[in-house]
Amino acid sequence: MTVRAGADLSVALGRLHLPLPTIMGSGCYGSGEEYASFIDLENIGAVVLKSVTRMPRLGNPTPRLVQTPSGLLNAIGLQNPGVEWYLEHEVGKFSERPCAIIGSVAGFSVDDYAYVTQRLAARDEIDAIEINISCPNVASDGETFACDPKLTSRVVTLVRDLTDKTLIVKLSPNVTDIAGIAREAEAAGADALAVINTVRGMAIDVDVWQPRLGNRTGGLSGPAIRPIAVLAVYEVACAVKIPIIGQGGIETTTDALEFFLAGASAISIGTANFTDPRVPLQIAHGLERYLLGRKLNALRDIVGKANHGFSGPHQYEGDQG
Amino acid sequence: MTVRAGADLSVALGRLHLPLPTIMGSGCYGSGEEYASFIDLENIGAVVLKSVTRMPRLGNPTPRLVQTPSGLLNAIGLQNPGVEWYLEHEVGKFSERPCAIIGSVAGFSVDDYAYVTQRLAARDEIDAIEINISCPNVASDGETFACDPKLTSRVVTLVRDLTDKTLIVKLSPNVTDIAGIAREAEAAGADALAVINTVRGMAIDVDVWQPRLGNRTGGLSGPAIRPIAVLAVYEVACAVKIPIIGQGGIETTTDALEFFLAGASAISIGTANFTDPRVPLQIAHGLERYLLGRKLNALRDIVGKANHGFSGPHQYEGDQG
Amino acid sequence: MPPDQSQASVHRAAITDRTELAKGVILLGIHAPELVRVTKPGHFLLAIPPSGERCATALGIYEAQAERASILFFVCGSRTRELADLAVSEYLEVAGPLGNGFDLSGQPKNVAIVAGGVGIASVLLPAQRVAEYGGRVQLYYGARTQALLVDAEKFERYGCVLNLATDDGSSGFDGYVTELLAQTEEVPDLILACGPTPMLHAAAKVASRMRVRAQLSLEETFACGVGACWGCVVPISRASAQAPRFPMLSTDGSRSDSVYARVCKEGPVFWADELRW
Amino acid sequence: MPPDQSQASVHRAAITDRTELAKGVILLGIHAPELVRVTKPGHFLLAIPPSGERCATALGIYEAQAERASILFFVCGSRTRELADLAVSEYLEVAGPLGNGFDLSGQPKNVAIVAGGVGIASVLLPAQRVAEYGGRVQLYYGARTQALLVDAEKFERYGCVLNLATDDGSSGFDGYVTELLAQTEEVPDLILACGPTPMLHAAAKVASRMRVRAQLSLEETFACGVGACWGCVVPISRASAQAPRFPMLSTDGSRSDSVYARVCKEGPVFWADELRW
Ligand SMILES: Cc1cc2nc3c(=O)[nH]c(=O)nc-3n(C[C@H](O)[C@H](O)[C@H](O)COP(=O)(O)OP(=O)(O)OC[C@H]3O[C@@H](n4cnc5c(N)ncnc54)[C@H](O)[C@@H]3O)c2cc1C
Ligand SMILES: Cc1cc2nc3c(=O)[nH]c(=O)nc-3n(C[C@H](O)[C@H](O)[C@H](O)COP(=O)(O)OP(=O)(O)OC[C@H]3O[C@@H](n4cnc5c(N)ncnc54)[C@H](O)[C@@H]3O)c2cc1C
Ligand SMILES: Cc1cc2nc3c(=O)[nH]c(=O)nc-3n(C[C@H](O)[C@H](O)[C@H](O)COP(=O)(O)O)c2cc1C
Ligand SMILES: Cc1cc2nc3c(=O)[nH]c(=O)nc-3n(C[C@H](O)[C@H](O)[C@H](O)COP(=O)(O)O)c2cc1C
Ligand code: FES
Ligand code: FES
Repeated sequence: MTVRAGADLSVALGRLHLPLPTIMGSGCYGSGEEYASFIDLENIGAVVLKSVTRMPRLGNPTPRLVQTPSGLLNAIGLQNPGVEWYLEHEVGKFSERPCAIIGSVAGFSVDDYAYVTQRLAARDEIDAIEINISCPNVASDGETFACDPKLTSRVVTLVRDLTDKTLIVKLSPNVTDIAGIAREAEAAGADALAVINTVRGMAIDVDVWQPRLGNRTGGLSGPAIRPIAVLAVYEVACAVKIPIIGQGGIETTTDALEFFLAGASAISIGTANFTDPRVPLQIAHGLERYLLGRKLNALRDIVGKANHGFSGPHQYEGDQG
Repeated sequence: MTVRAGADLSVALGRLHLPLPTIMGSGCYGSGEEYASFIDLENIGAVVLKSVTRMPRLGNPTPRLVQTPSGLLNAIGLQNPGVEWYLEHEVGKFSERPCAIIGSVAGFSVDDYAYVTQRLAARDEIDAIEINISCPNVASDGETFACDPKLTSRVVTLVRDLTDKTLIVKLSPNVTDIAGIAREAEAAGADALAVINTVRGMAIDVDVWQPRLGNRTGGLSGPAIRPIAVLAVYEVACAVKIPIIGQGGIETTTDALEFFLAGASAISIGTANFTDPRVPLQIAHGLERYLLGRKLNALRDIVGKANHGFSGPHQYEGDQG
Repeated sequence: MPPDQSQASVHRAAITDRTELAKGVILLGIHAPELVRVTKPGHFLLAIPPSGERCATALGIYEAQAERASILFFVCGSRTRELADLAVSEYLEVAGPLGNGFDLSGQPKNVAIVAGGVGIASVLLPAQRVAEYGGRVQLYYGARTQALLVDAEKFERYGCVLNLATDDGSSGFDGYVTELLAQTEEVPDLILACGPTPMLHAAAKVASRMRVRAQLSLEETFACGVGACWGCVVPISRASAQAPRFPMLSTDGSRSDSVYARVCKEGPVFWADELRW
Repeated sequence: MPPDQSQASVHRAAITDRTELAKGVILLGIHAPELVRVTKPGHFLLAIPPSGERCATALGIYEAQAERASILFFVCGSRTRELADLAVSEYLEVAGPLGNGFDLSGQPKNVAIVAGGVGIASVLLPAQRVAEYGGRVQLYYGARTQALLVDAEKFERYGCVLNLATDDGSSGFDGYVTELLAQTEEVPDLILACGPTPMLHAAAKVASRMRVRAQLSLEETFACGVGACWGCVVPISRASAQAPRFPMLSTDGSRSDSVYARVCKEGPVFWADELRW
């Protein structure tokens, strides 16, 4: 565990140790290369790669983006070259990245997840696996994996057996009881939870009487969803003991602190990179200043401190003062 | 049905006919009196009263409000004098209001809903009843009525039998499948659906390490949730034939049009009144201008026009060109 | 705090003058004769955001004379920044006057007015009122630093005796303004205070030690600002004349001694000894 | 459009000059020598919002000479309003240059440049470039009304022949600028166009009728603006040199003729006859 000068911002997610708790959200950061001319990737904790599927995907029809008040609606539709091409042409380059690389797996059947996870996890360049279970399950009426505790459990159990690397399960907020899904994911062997993926939404063009997105519906990200995300982290942190990667609308150090205090051990930054690519660096510095200002040595000392029912993460239990 | 000069903005919600489709959201508009010095209440369609419960309630501890990006988190906690006092001291005054008055009923058991509905609906001053089923059910582990299709069905079936007045059921967005809940409410006899109530959220004070709201969690309203609300209306409109009152972040005519085009027959304005009390009037004028600009005679001609799976409301079926 | 029947309405007011009293402290004069006519000391208004985004902003009515009213505010976020951008002869729309102001009906002779920071914006009108009926005002005015002690001369012009304090000692007393108040030997007949919540708590304590009643103008986050939403409440004694007259029970069915009153409607001014915060 | 290897970075640039060319049309000069050094005609930049709110704004690089670059924009929403509020000697942070610009490697002799409205912001650099290698530019420049035909003299100075059009006939040709292009008898060797999407569609049609190839600089809503998110894509022919080289299959597993390219990365400039929009 690298200790930075000043305060210890490091975090352990299963076997994965990151010197910094700032993780770039899947789909928002390419493979890191796209941002390398704007920020030194050494100064971020990890990049979660764009989600990959078994087969190549053309993605959704255009338009794929709409701005909304303090938010961004997107419907990319998992455009990606498919895992084979990806392994052959892309993954090799990731060894050059000076930060951890987390593969993101998407699928439309339990088999898909297993196949892609196994293939990706086998590569040394990939430090951990995140499974994005917010995809519709083709085999069961298109119901989203992340919306069904049983499906969640089946997928996680299966992929857990396929790799010893850190397994992160990314949860959807579009459910009645996110804590229940979180418990299933933990029981099935997840090492960490990413909370939350985008919130489903829509915008309509009142001139042409059509949804603005080619895909009609999309996922809402950005500051608009931050209160929703903070609550989701708070509730999941009461329900599980594994670490949580908080995300949804984080733009500033204060935003990030809300998530740590709610019970997140790390944070993920997506949309804010589109405002200013230096945000992850600013937040890392800001966290350090905050801790030093309060004479605290380590970020983990504040995890869950605003959470009255905080129950995780177990690797920190010794520190809970 | 009053036809306004210019374009017909009227709407029928069960037996309730409103000359204007602008309904002031429950909890946001008092009983209308508070806004009467800023806007002529003749120019709004209806006021939904603050939700009333069987017993008086002190409401939540303070603070009860937090501003968030493009949103407002509130946790009032149903502060109200209880239905008896309300009937005795308040309801009599409502006959002076030059707009329709819709009573809002909240409860913590099926019995509560029945009792309060019966008492309120018996009064002539109350033109319709909205039931706010986003309250936790005390009898079943605090689960929210609006999150359980069976509970929804039981409550609606029971109150339906108690009044001939228009019965509106207000749905919560905090569910996996809002369309499923909507279908239950329709089947149980609701005349209209209010879509959506606030989205659950939280904000944390990073200085004092506490949730900002006295109640810890609150409900998010305002423009931040508009994309979520538009999609909810779109999906509910595909699932039911009864009219929908769209709400969540409506501030301008364009916002309102998104909801009508998604399938709402009327709209509700809450938080935007806090920005400018003249918003409901501006929207009514704006809708009229929009229709005239497109040579349309009636607002109902655009209901659901951006919705590819639109299935309601049945009273408009004849007009669907 | 006598329950005023609101004569509030929306006013479209041209900006008559704009002064940056200190960095980030703006005084905006507006042409609003109708507003002036019905404004009482301690009233506030809601500034409707020019761009139509976000909630209206509650601001004390600083001055109100003839055709001109004014507001005085600190730029601390997007709403006040937007107001600071307004130029002379542009329009600002305001809803008001709102709330129940200070109660000076007893015409107390010696009044101590305590203002912290931007709290100064709500206490010029009561100071003026006291001068009008021949009373005397000791103004206790504190700010973080000298530059933020704005417009004090105006209070002198109305005959107030100034007692200044700064947190950093750059002007006047070095410390909190309530400490300065506590040191006075002239015990006033009444204390009026407006400022940040911790200052109001301190002022209430000093007043109670002095055995002088105090009226505090509270600040709370508002949603509606007109009494419609019950979002801005503060606990007060059930016995207070400002306590809502309807039943309020705790969730356990008990009848607590304190009930909630709305800062925007029953307040913003409350008797310190009736607050249960 | 030759695949540039991006030399982009974040530049903190002082504002050197600010001109309101017409109501709501702002020209901002910035001191950014490093940016200028690597800028090519058709490149754009991302203006990082000074207040830190909302996405960065994509803007064409209008001028780029020695130490000074400039941007030219229409105030149409909160982001451009914020940029318009910047004053000389304040700082603007920009990330760039980004994208692949116009391809003038063949040094075409007669170039028609078509600009609609704010599209003018992306075509001064290519006009300059053509003049540099000794080519001739016919500028077809259209706007809603005369006042919005901004800075045309600057193009004249670089030897462009002006052909103006306004939608309301207040200046030049009465109608769309693409209609004016269609009427020309001098058939150019190459057409470059930038403007609103309907104008680009029309320009592409005219070009194809003329049997002249056209390069269009597209506008799309961006999220990242740097090729990371695949949000800004446009369908283009699989055969295009700008088509991404990796497999793309439709959901039904079929291999369509068109694939998606990123406007911010492979574009914003595309060959009209390769677009499948
Ligand atoms: C009855 C009443 C009367 C008021 N009268 C006045 C008045 O006359 N003049 C005036 O300037 N304000 C007054 N206020 C306060 C004013 O309404 C708020 O400061 C205003 O909401 C700020 O809006 P904003 O959008 O600019 O800042 P926000 O975005 O709401 O706040 C920006 C940030 O500044 C912080 N902040 C807020 N207020 C302060 C403060 N005072 N000092 C330091 N940090 C702060 C907030 O916590 C937040 O983080 C009054 C409030 C009430 C309830
Ligand atoms: C590669 C590229 C280069 C660009 N170069 C320039 C440039 O050099 N100069 C420039 O001004 N813009 C340019 N744009 C467009 C610019 O990025 C957008 O106009 C900008 O996002 C507006 O931001 P905003 O927040 O001010 O408005 P938004 O809030 O994004 O939009 C406000 C409203 O205006 C509407 N709107 C947006 N654009 C226009 C328009 N052009 N005309 C009329 N209504 C509109 C929108 O539909 C929206 O309703 C470019 C875009 C791209 C992709
Ligand atoms: C354009 C865009 C594309 C995204 N693509 C993916 C994806 O492929 N897989 C995934 O798990 N999440 C994806 N996300 C979700 C983000 O990783 C993140 O969880 C979400 O945006 C919330 O965080 P933010 O508000 O910081 O962006 C995407 C988000 C955006 C904005
Ligand atoms: C302060 C406040 C109090 C509310 N109280 C109630 C309530 O008592 N009952 C209810 O059904 N909805 C209540 N709501 C929800 C609103 O009626 C409305 O459904 C929601 O705010 C979304 O619309 P908006 O974004 O236009 O405000 C309340 C909302 C706010 C902001
Ligand atoms: S802010 Fe709504 S009651 Fe005071
Ligand atoms: S905007 Fe992200 S790839 Fe172009």
